[in-house]
Amino acid sequence: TEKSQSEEGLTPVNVGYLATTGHSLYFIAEEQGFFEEAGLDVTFNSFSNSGEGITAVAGGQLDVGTFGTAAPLKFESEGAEFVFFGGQMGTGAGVVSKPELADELKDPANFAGKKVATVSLATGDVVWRGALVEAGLDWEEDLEIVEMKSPADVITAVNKGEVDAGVVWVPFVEKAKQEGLEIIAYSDEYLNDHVCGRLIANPEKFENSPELYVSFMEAMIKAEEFLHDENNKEEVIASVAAYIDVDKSIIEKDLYDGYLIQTADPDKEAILAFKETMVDIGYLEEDRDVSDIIDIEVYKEALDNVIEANPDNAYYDKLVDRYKDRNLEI
Amino acid sequence: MLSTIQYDNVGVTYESNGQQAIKNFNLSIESGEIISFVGPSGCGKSTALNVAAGLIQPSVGAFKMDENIITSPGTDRGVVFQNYSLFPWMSNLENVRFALSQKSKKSNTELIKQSKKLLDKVGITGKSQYVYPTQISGGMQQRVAIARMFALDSPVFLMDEPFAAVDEITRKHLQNLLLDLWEKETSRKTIILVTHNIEEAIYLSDRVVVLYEGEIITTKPIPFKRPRDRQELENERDYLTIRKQLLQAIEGNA
Amino acid sequence: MLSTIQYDNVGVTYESNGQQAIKNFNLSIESGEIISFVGPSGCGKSTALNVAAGLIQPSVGAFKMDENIITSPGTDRGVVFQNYSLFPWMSNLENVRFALSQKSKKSNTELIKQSKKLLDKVGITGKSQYVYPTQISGGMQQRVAIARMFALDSPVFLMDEPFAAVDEITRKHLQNLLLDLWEKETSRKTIILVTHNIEEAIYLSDRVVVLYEGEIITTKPIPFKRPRDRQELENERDYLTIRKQLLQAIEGNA
Amino acid sequence: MKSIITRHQLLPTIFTVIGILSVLIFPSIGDAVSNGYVIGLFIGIYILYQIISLLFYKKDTYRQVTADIVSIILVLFILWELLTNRFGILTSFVYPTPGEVLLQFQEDRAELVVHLFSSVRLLVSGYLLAVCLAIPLGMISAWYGRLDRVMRPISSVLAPIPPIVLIPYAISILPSFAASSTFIIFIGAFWPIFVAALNGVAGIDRRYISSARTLGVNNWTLFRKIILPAALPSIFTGLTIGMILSFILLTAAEMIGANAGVGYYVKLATDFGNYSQVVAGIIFIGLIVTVVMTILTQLERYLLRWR
Amino acid sequence: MKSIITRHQLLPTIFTVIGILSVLIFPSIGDAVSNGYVIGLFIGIYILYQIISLLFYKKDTYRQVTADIVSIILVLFILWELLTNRFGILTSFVYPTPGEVLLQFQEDRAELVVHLFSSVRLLVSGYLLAVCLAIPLGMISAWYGRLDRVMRPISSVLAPIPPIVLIPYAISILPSFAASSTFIIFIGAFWPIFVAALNGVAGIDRRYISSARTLGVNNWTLFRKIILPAALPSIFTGLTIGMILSFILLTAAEMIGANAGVGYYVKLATDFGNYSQVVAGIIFIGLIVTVVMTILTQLERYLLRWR
Ligand SMILES: Nc1ncnc2c1ncn2[C@@H]1O[C@H](COP(=O)(O)OP(=O)(O)OP(=O)(O)O)[C@@H](O)[C@H]1O
Ligand SMILES: Nc1ncnc2c1ncn2[C@@H]1O[C@H](COP(=O)(O)OP(=O)(O)OP(=O)(O)O)[C@@H](O)[C@H]1O
Ligand SMILES: [Mg+2]
Ligand SMILES: [Mg+2]
Repeated sequence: TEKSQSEEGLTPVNVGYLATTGHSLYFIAEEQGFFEEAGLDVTFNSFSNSGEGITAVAGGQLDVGTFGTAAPLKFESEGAEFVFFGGQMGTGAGVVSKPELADELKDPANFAGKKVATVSLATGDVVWRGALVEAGLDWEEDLEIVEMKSPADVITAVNKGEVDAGVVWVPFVEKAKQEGLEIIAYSDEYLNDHVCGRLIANPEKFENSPELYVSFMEAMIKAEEFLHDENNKEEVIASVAAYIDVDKSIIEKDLYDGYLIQTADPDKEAILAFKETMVDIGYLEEDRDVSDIIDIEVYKEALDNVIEANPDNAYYDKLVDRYKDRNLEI
Repeated sequence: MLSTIQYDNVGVTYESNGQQAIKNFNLSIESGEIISFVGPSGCGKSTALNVAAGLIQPSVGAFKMDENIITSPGTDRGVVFQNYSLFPWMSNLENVRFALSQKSKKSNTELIKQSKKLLDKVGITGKSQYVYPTQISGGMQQRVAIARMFALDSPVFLMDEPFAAVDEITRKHLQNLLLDLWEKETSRKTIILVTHNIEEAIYLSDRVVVLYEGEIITTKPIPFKRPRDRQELENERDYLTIRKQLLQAIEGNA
Repeated sequence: MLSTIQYDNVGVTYESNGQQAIKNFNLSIESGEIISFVGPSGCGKSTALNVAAGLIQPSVGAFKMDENIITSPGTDRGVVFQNYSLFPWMSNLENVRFALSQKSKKSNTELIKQSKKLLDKVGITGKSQYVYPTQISGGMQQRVAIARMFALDSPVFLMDEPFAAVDEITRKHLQNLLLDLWEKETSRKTIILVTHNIEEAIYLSDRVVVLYEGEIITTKPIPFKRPRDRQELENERDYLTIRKQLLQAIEGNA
Repeated sequence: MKSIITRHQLLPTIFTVIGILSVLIFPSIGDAVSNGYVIGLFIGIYILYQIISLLFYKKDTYRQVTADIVSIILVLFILWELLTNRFGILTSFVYPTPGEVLLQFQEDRAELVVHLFSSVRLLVSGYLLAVCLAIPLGMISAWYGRLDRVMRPISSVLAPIPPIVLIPYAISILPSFAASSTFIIFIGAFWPIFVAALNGVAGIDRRYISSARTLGVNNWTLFRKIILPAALPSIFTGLTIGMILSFILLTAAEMIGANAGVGYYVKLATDFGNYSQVVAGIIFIGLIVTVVMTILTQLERYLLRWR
Repeated sequence: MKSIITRHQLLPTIFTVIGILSVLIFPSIGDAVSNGYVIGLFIGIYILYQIISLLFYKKDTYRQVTADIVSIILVLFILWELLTNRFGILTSFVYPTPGEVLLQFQEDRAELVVHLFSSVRLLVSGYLLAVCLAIPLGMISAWYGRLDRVMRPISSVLAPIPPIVLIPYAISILPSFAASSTFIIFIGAFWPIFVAALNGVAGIDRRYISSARTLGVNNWTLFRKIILPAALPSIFTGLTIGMILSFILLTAAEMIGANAGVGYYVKLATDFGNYSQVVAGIIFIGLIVTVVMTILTQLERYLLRWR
């Protein structure tokens, strides 16, 4: 039924996302008409809990979903079935503390004996724990980690001195600064260019209608190109603001201050690296090979199609390089 | 629709406190008879009546009507409870109309007219018909309950101290109302009446049953012919003897 | 502690249905008097008594004791309500003991002994003392309520049809109990009694007040000397006249 | 229009004046909003109070209640303004100033109306479904002794299970996200209403049923005219609690693939740390609750007028 | 020990046999757990049932209820086993098989005990605090007409505010995470109990108070001996609802800087997609609820024995 054509002859697509500025490619693609150009009629469904979103993807209620990297990998090990086939964002998390502790904690080894608040399974949480393990700490023994429900709770706890530091992500890194906290480290200082939001889909759907996913990625690639053209800044911010109701200045900071990677590239290499980190910190019990659930063909085909239509765009050439570089393509 | 009533060795023990309220209760009542239960407070009158109403199950023995064992309330028995039991969410008029509507297929206006007439008869008139039961006095509630029972017009009437909460004049009026109804019918109603007023028991009944500590200690036939006249009755020779005998029986000397 | 009681042009209109229950109610009661309110069902007896109890506020006029306006219940007035109002969460014994304990500083065993004695007096004996009010018969509950009022031993007794739910013999017994208590005291209690039994009103009262549609239409002094004897009383010449006059008054012909 | 300040009006008037004065006397710390806004707020509340007080109520007690509640609201606003915007005791981003919240309201007003409709649709469908199922099921269970004894322990074990853990199952079984959201509201409201109906029927004075039986009513009439009205006081308690739970679950329910609703608005604002939106959302929910609860109370008062 | 199968025991026995047979007949799809586990489960339930049935209850109705409930539980287990592990109709990762959950229980049993103690401590402190404050406050409010009229609308507006949005405020104001967690449980339980106490006192038959007044009781005795017992039936409804809300909020409360508690266990398992843990956690909460509710019911039955 998902192939049934909607009124305007467009194919309906159900997309699930977490409400964050990091998912701007979706919003740009929709607002700038790239989805429509690709013959898609996209409906956005917002979730606040990765687990619920992944359940919906695995169950086929969603055609496409973006719910971080850590949660999908974890759920995959628990038996949820889906494929990674594209990218959305990377990095963007940070660890914050009161200014007086900031210098000391720049060295991850100094977290020993500290109390840190985090939101479990957030990308930043995984990356930070990875850094701890790398620094030779056992996070179960050497420090106290407490779980919170939201990054706002984390900041409040740090601010009040209840904990020494906390792991948050955009736009709360910025909020923390406003509160007088200091940013100890951005997450990509711990794990270079790590991934966050990945595009996932139900494998059956993915197999049955590859052309839909190719079209979808074409729109995402165009959106990426649009985003990275500084001339479009205003339009980009307006597009995102239509979906994420936050101050435009915050959107601007998040999108253009350079600590958020935004690309539709699936970045297979980074996904595998991320998986390694999760294994290192004990989030994944067994070191299974997940290569076969990462599809890089659809993205490649989409990229080729886009380039064919716009042979002169230099940005797309960069994407090809990047693709080759990041997807272990032989 | 004649109804013979039979208490067949009935005993009731309340579970909550193990109180044996009535025991070895044997009594046959013929169709069309008026029977009164009298006895000291707490002797088991209400319990015996509630068994007849099907409200309380006998712990031993059985209550029968026309040879059928009765274990639940039914339309064949109209009841006036000691505590009235009007529906508090219906106006007084509605309480009566509701009872009427269960039997009759008449139009609503007709039913209301009939209900009003019944209420008028027991002296509940004007605005009091339209208010809720909690908004009228105790005696008035009791009268509404009587009107409701009349509305039901079942072959058996079970009445637990129906005239206890009203003044003497209203009481006499209601007694006559009851007798009128009973006498006019071709197939007369069977009536069981609980009362603590011996004059009332004698005036109304064919037999007076005296209970003492849960047992029937005397059954006294009242030989006076009907229709009875209050004044005449009190001048009858036997009247005082019967009255005295009953009083003695109530004190426990059968 | 003498208590003169005064209804000063009292009127009560129930807000819920606009019913004017009593009006132009003027009555002075001297300390130590026994007064009965009689009248047809719904004439306002309970309402008038509840005003005295401080349960209902007069819409106009004032109720006074010793010149003080009374607007709330108090220990100076013991009440037996028409519907008993025992505390259902206390055993019968506890209901009485609780009342006693409010006045007396005696030890608990002493209080329980006294409570049992009071209950014995009204004929609630044995196991019935230890069960909850819902587990005894209506007449028995009323007797517990009377025992509770006796326990309180206040200078004024307000009793709403206190003997309505009991048989004739118990009734007489309780009447005598009340009179005994009243006569023995050096400073006699003031008693207001609501009843629909005219013999009872005459036997007990110094004055009988007849209400009709919310108004006092007659106040009849009862001239017989005390202590009274039931038998003698009924043979007194005036007895029948007074009785007849009262009956007529109740029917609305003052 | 109004001539003198009556006894009731004293407190609200005093607090309005205090509010305005405190705004004028103490300097503002932030500068997002001018004093005019806050003063306007106080005057607005006061005018609204006068209108309510003058037009709607004739009864003295109502006027008193209105005055008391308005006074409490004013005091809360004054404290809030002083602590955040004047003395700077509460400065964290989780404490927006009243002016900021007011501004937020103004900014988001169109959006809020959309959210309102979405939430009302969700609440109505989920809650009504719960009402329609819980009342008959509860009453039927209570009616059959054996079922009653079984359903009582079962319901008391199932009721406290957080509806939130059921979300994945709802998503995987139900046909749409809207259905899942409705289900969460439904299940939250269902148990309190069910238990209330159960208790309501089980607690009916047996004499009413016996009286009805002697009148020979059929089962349907017995249910409609006797059991339902007798159980209604208890059922209304359940309806109120069910409504409370519906609102509590609104944020969770509206985060299942939805893009609208006041719960979504609040949750999203929380996720982005925009606490002037969070507070505006909470106040907005408070207003909706006030309306809904008023309707429920009036309905109760009407249906239970015999009490 | 037992000689013959009585009438009551028929259904549970049949379902136990069906359960065991269905495990033996239909092949397992997964292979995580051997059939022995599942058969052991059925036999365990049956033995437990026989013990309860034989030892604890003498009353016929109790035996009937036990048999009915055990039958329902057995049927649910059979269906669950068949749908997940035998016929493979529910295969998604959100549907673990009974065997997996059983294994999870066994694996986590030590951990669960720790979580249990943590949750019980939190529940007891938050709930008791609510009880201690809500009952007196509710009763006092009801007693003073003016306060009553003010508190009624206020409580009905505040009660439906999701306690979850209060978390940041709790963290920023209260001295510790533990205090914040306690506060969330507290606030969830507070309103239902408060409203129940309010309604309980407001609904007392005026005649009881009048009777007491004629006995001249002082205020403290009036409160203790008259108002409290008269309001108790209503208060118990509130206590039950408050307990339900406490449990519903447990997951949220235990995500405030905690690292223990059954709510934490379930929430973490949900976040990590470990649904055999989620289901084990829910069943464990169910067991706790059963114990708590039994205590509450027995207390109610004892204190309201006069009804
Ligand atoms: N609900 C009950 N639970 C337990 N015992 C009860 C109950 N009702 C009555 N009893 C006991 O049963 C006995 C008989 O009570 P019953 O109500 O039949 O008396 P009665 O003759 O109607 O008295 P009265 O004239 O006072 O109404 C009494 O001893 C009473 O204590
Ligand atoms: N709670 C109430 N609300 C409204 N009206 C009432 C209420 N109680 C009594 N009335 C009305 O007030 C009038 C007097 O009632 P009251 O109870 O005083 O009568 P009474 O003389 O005690 O009658 P009875 O002998 O039947 O007890 C009646 O017309 C009655 O309808
Ligand atoms: Mg009786
Ligand atoms: Mg009266």
